[in-house]
Parts: sequence; structure tokens; C-alpha cells
Amino acid sequence: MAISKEIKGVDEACKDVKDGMTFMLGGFGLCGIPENCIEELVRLGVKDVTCISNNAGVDNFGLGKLLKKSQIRKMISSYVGENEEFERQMLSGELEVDLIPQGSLAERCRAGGAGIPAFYTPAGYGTEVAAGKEVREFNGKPHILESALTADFAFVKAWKGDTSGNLIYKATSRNFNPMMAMAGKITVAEVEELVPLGSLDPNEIHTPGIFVQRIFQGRSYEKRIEQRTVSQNK
Amino acid sequence: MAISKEIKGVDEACKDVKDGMTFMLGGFGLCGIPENCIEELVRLGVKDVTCISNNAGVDNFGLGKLLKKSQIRKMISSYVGENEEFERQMLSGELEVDLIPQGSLAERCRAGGAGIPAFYTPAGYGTEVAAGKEVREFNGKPHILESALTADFAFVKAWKGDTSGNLIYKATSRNFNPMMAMAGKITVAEVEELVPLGSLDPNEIHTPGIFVQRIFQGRSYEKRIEQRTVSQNK
Amino acid sequence: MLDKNGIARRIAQEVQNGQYVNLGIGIPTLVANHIPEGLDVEFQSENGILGMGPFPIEGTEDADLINAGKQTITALPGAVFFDSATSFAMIRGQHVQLTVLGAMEVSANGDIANWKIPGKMVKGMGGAMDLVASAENIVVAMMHTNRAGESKLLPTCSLPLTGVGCVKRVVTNLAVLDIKNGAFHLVERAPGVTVEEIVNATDGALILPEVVPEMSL
Amino acid sequence: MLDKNGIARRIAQEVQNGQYVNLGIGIPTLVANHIPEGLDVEFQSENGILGMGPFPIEGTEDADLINAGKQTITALPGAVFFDSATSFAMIRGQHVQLTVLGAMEVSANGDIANWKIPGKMVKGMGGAMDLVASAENIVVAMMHTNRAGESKLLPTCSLPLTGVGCVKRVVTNLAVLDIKNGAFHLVERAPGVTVEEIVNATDGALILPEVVPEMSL
Repeated sequence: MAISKEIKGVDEACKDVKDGMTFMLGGFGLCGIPENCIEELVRLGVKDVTCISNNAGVDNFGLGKLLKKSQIRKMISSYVGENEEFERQMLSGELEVDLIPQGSLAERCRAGGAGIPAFYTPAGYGTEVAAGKEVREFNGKPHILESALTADFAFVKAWKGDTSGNLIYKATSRNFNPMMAMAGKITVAEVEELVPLGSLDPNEIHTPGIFVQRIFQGRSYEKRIEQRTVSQNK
Repeated sequence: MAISKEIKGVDEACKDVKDGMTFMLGGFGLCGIPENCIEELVRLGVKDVTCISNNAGVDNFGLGKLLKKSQIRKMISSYVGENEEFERQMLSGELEVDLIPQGSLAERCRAGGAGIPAFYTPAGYGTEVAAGKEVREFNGKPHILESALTADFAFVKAWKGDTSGNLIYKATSRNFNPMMAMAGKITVAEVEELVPLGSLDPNEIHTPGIFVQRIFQGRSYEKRIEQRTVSQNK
Repeated sequence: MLDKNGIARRIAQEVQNGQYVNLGIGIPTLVANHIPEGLDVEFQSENGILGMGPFPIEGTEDADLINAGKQTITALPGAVFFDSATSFAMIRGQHVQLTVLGAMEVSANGDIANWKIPGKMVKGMGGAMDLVASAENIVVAMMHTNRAGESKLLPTCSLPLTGVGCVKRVVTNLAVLDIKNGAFHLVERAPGVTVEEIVNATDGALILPEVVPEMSL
Repeated sequence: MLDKNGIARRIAQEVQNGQYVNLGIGIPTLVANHIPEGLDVEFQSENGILGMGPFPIEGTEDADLINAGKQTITALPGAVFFDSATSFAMIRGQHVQLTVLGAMEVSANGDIANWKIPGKMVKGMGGAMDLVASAENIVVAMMHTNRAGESKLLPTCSLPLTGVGCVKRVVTNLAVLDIKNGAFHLVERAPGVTVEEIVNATDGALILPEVVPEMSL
């Protein structure tokens, strides 16, 4: 029989989170973020956490909610515009921030999940990002050594999932979720639709269930749009 | 409009292959191998090539056909059992062979396609594979530095593909094909079914067309089974 | 002098048939609107789509389908979605052939700064550092001067760098300039703009050809 | 003394509920047949499947669905297919919790050799080097002696290594042995096998407990 990862709900999903832990949170902007888990982390009031997430939400949604309650000690991100409270906390020194190139962030999460402790990339050579990092030339081009990232918990959001933790994402909400799912010591997946074992085509799964420890069907997804841009009907 | 990669057939697919080139060939055993391209390479009689492929086929099928005609100067593989002619050529010194761990082979191809020139892995530490390679400890565990692999041509086989080169593989015939598709300077995809643009669900594509330069519908797939194992009907 | 759409229109001329192109936020995004009919080009957005189409018709927006600027978009026939690691494999592996992005400063040796003003503005680099470190062909789209009227084409960048020696061409509201051998080389001037205006607005070393053609748009 | 199926049956006892398990070619493959009902276990095959099922009913074999031994297989409900890079991400990243594989030689400090006999047999290591370098929990399944009657449990391996200091437990036709502190520790003997037989068949340092229980199968 397949190994079941199904849990009852978000409270069980966030069981054992502790102050000072490192979390990964999937999503790009507000697209594909684990809304239910973020709400629960706010409710639990867990503090001094390090959050690895490409963005930091907006002032009143997504990770912005954790920021507002000063639950985050350190952010590891690539882009943190669109959030005034974030900028205030960072410039005042309340919040420690590690900004890293988006591709390096994605690859470092994948490496963490894949047992690759470090790799070389050209991104960031000659910039602040390279400070303190080994530089080595390959094919005449300088590269810097980047290390793997892992987390105590990875919170990811998928479109569909089955009870053994297999996940399918929709459109561009996939983004960082698959790599972060790989890199969590405990990976929690919240899905819009939890389906029975055997309902997903094994050929179409984006995240194999082996990477997921807990899965539940989330509720009341708001799926807020950051920049609603439209074309005129011709 | 999407960029078309469609070509007429296998002769156009293998245009510009030259003696002494490095080829990648997808497949694991005889599963998911580019049968049409292999036949064409045999027909063209291209010589002194280096082949990067997990296996070397069997005596009279797959890469075994190229071996039999002594077209291969060097093989980079992880497992080469099941092929007596291979063993003979290797032991006699006619064929140069670089055996590397399967996971390192897969990751080195991916790295080649992803612009990662090198990475650390624990696989092979303390063995012949580590000879001449940098060793470094991470988290108290020794790792070796492995470099990226690329090829002049990558030949891959998919189940379905569209004219812009998007590919979907079936079951375990996926294996090395996606990484090799990424790592070819020219990637040739042969597919069982070439479908019109827009026929594939963009959420279900395994290899994005950006990695593929030429695509055609292959013919007369034999899809030979190496070990036909069956259960008794209960 | 060009407006933002004019800059985008000029950059659209840089795009070649069969290219995969990544357009940054701001002026670069507008380039997509000016690609000539009949040119086969696919746009990559680094958050995870290839084959990005125009904005959706009102009422059909999908929160799960956005571009790197977090704008709602559509997917064209032949489009494909993928994760961020695969997206940057495309970029770092040089499968994306042309990158167009904005800048706060560009130096005469091709350095670019566009992600941080120390103590003042820290948005982060997003995918820009990966893009500029990887792409063979990088075109910067920006205004020639900042709001204070100071040149953004400098001998060396004063702001923290995004990448070193990577910018090949700059298209501004005033001119097209190539970067080589540690200098800006004036290639074209915008309609109605004089060489003198360009010289005055350029702080980095500037090489002038004998004749400076006006852009044809 | 156990036959190959007996070795597999004993190793099946090592498998715990909720584990992802990789079974190598040969005796390890047989382990799947002996997992107790009610245990939730998923088998990974490194060529690209998780949730591997039994061999197909005759006539339903699919050339596109094989295991790492190139045998036709089936996929159970909840199975998933993936590429080789993802497969070894699972292995290297220690998501696969138990690895069972065969060996030509095992040494008293946990080294293993199973891929090459110089000048004679060179099949390659396949995924074995990644597996032994990565897994937390490695069990070797093999006969205690080779066809010439020589011990395969040695002070040091004579053949080229597959991995160093990685084997935790060995299950043979004669015994179960743990490896720690540079020695084999006898844990159980096979039905009908005496301690003396095991001592005689083991060349590496062997530590005997006061009582050596017989396996319960």
C-alpha cells in the first residue's frame, strides 16, 4: 500500500513548528503561496523565524502578515518590493535580510533537496552577492560557489494532490514550490483539491510524494491578484 | 507565433553530424532510446564519436549497432553489461570507456544544460571514480567535484511532441531524455506522435521546446523488451 | 526624443526570428507589443512560462497565470509552464537568446546597476543577476538621464552592481549605443535629437562615428 | 542455510512501515515479495518510478515501463514517474530511507565492492555508487562465500570499491551481521547453521555475542 501523508487540517500540518526555525514558503509574489499555512503560522505566533521565500508578500497579505506581527527575524529572498513594512523593518535593522539572485535561490533549494551541497554559478560574480564566496573560473568565465539551502519546514501550495503526497501545480503557481518541497525536513503541502490515491496520472505529477510528509486540502483560497492587467476586447 | 522545430525526417534530423563529435543518447537499457536516429547514425557511418548514454544497448540493438560497426571511439556510461561486443572492445582497448555513477551522469547532463559548470556529490568518494577529482568536506562528509557534460548533438526520444519542440515522455522511458535534451548544442527529438501546436496541455509538458532544435515523428518503433518478466494470472 | 513606447519599438528591431526572449519589468515589457507580424519569437517570463501571450480579456484573469512583473497574462498555443529551477536552467544555460532589462546605471565597460540604492531603496535583484551573468545578448532599455537630469551612462557605476561587463547595447530615449573596449559607441540618435544633446547627457567615454544616422522606427 | 528467497525474506524484516525503499538487482529484488501485508512501503526504482508494483500479467507488458533491472513491471495506485536527475535527487537527498543491494565483497569497516573485476568483468556501477554514498541505511544481500568457496566478508576489499564505510548490515545465506567499529558483529545465524560454519566462512574480524539466536522467518 502507498504511504499516506494525509492529515486532518492546517493545525496538524503546522504541528511542531517552533520559534527560531527556518521555513521555506513557496510562491512567486502572491501566486502559489500556502495561504492556509501562513494564516496558521500567524495564529500560532511562532517567532524569530527565518523565512526563505522569493518574495515577502504585500503589506496585508501573504508573508506580509507574518512581517506585520514581527514574527520574522530573517528573510532570504530575491525580490522584496511591494511591501512597505518590509522595507521599514529592513532599513531600521529590525529585520535581517539576505537577498540572493532568483535563479541561485531556486537552484540552492533544489540542491538542498537533491543532496548537492554546493555548486558554481556565474550569477552575482563581481557584485555584493559574491562577498566572501569562492570564485573559480570555468571555461574562462568566473563563477561563484553557492551552497544548498534546507529548512525545518517547507510549506508549499499545489493545485491537486493525492493522499500519498503527489502534487500537480497549475500554470505559473508552480514556481518555487517543487524545489522547496524537496528541501524541507518536513514538507507540508496544502492543495486546492485532495484526491484519492490513483486519481492522478503518474505521468503528470510535478512533485513525487516522497518529498511530502503532510498533505491537506486548504480552505477559502483568496488567490489575490497583485497586478490585474487586461487587454481590451478587440 | 511559436518557433517551429519541425523537420521532415531522420535524414534532416541528423544533418551536420560529423566524425569525432560528442553525442548524448537518451534511454535506459533499450527503454526510451532514439531508435530512428541510431539507425541513421549507423547508415551515415559517422566515426570516432564519443557517446554519452547510460547504457550501450545490446549486441544487436540500440547503441550496440554503432558499436558493432566500430563507429564509437569512447563511451561515457554508468552500466554496460548485457553487451559482449562492448566488453570485448573495452578489454582489448579498442574502445575508451569512462564509467561514472548513474546519478552523477544524470546530474552532469542537467548541469551542462543549466549553466552549472560543476557541483559536489558524495557519489564515488573513495573509489576509482574520484581519481584526480577535488575532494571537499561538507557537513563532515567528503564529496567530489563533478563537472558539467554537454554534447554537439543530443538525441532524445519522447512519446508526444508538438512542432515547437515541447515533449511528453511515457512512464519510465523518460529517464535520461529530459536532461540530455537540455545539454545538447543541437537537440534532436524523435517522437512517436507529432501533434499540432496547442494540442499539449502546457501544464503537462516534461521538456520545454526551448531545449529542442529539431523534432520529427519517428517510424517503425520496435521498442524491444530486454527482460520480459510476467506474473501468473491469479 | 523617444517616449517609453518608442524605446520599446526600437528594441523590437533587435529581436530576430526564432529567438527566445526574456523581457524585464517596465519598458522592456512593452517590447512585446512591437514585434513585427510574421516574426516567430517566444517570450519567457522567469517565474515559469514560455510562450507568454498578451494580457487577458477582462473577466478571464487567472491568479495562477502571471508574469515576472506579477501581471495577469495569457498563454499562447505551444506555451509551457515550469518551475523556477528549470526557468533559470534556461537562462543560465543560455537557451534564452536575448535579454532586455532596465537599469539605473550602466558603465562604459558594460557594468549594470539596477537593484539597490544603499540606505534608500532595496527591492532586490530578482532574476536580474542570473540574466545578466548568463545571456549572450543583453540590451538595456532606459531613459538616458535620471529624474535629476544626471546621466545614467557613466564611467563607472556608483550604485551596487547587478553584473559586470555584460551589457552589449543600450537603447535610451536619446540614442542607441554599443559598449565595447571600455566605451559607449554611438550608433543611432533618436528622431529630433542632436549628437550634442547625447554628448551632454553621457558621462562615460563616448565614441562618435563620422555620421550618426537617425533611428528608423 | 538460506536460499536466495530466504535471504530476501529475512531482509524484508528490516523494512519499516512508511519507508521508501530501493532494491538492487538480484536477491534484493526478491525482497518485495516478502513484505508483510499491512505494511505501507513504496519501492523506488532508480530508472524513474516510485510505487513499483509486481510483474505484469502476461500480455500486458509495456516496453516503456521497466525497473532498474530492465524487467517489465507495473505501477501501483499512487505511483509516479520521473527523470533520472529527479530520481537521484531522491537518493542523494536521502529521501529514500533504505537501500538493499548485492555485493561481491564487503569489508569489516563497511566498504563494498560490486561493480568491477579488473581485466575480467566490467559492467559498471549503475546507480550503486550514488546509493551507497547517500543512503542512511544500507543492507547488503549476498551469499556468504563466492563460487570458489572463498569468503566475501573480508578484512579489506580486494576489488575496486563502490563505496567506503557505508554498509551497516549484511544478510547472507548463513547469517545476519552488523558492521561497526571495524568489525563484523554476528547478530543471527540462519536456520541449521552453526556459529563455527559462520566463523569459518568469514575472513574479516568477527565479533561473537554470547548467544547467537537463530533467525525467525
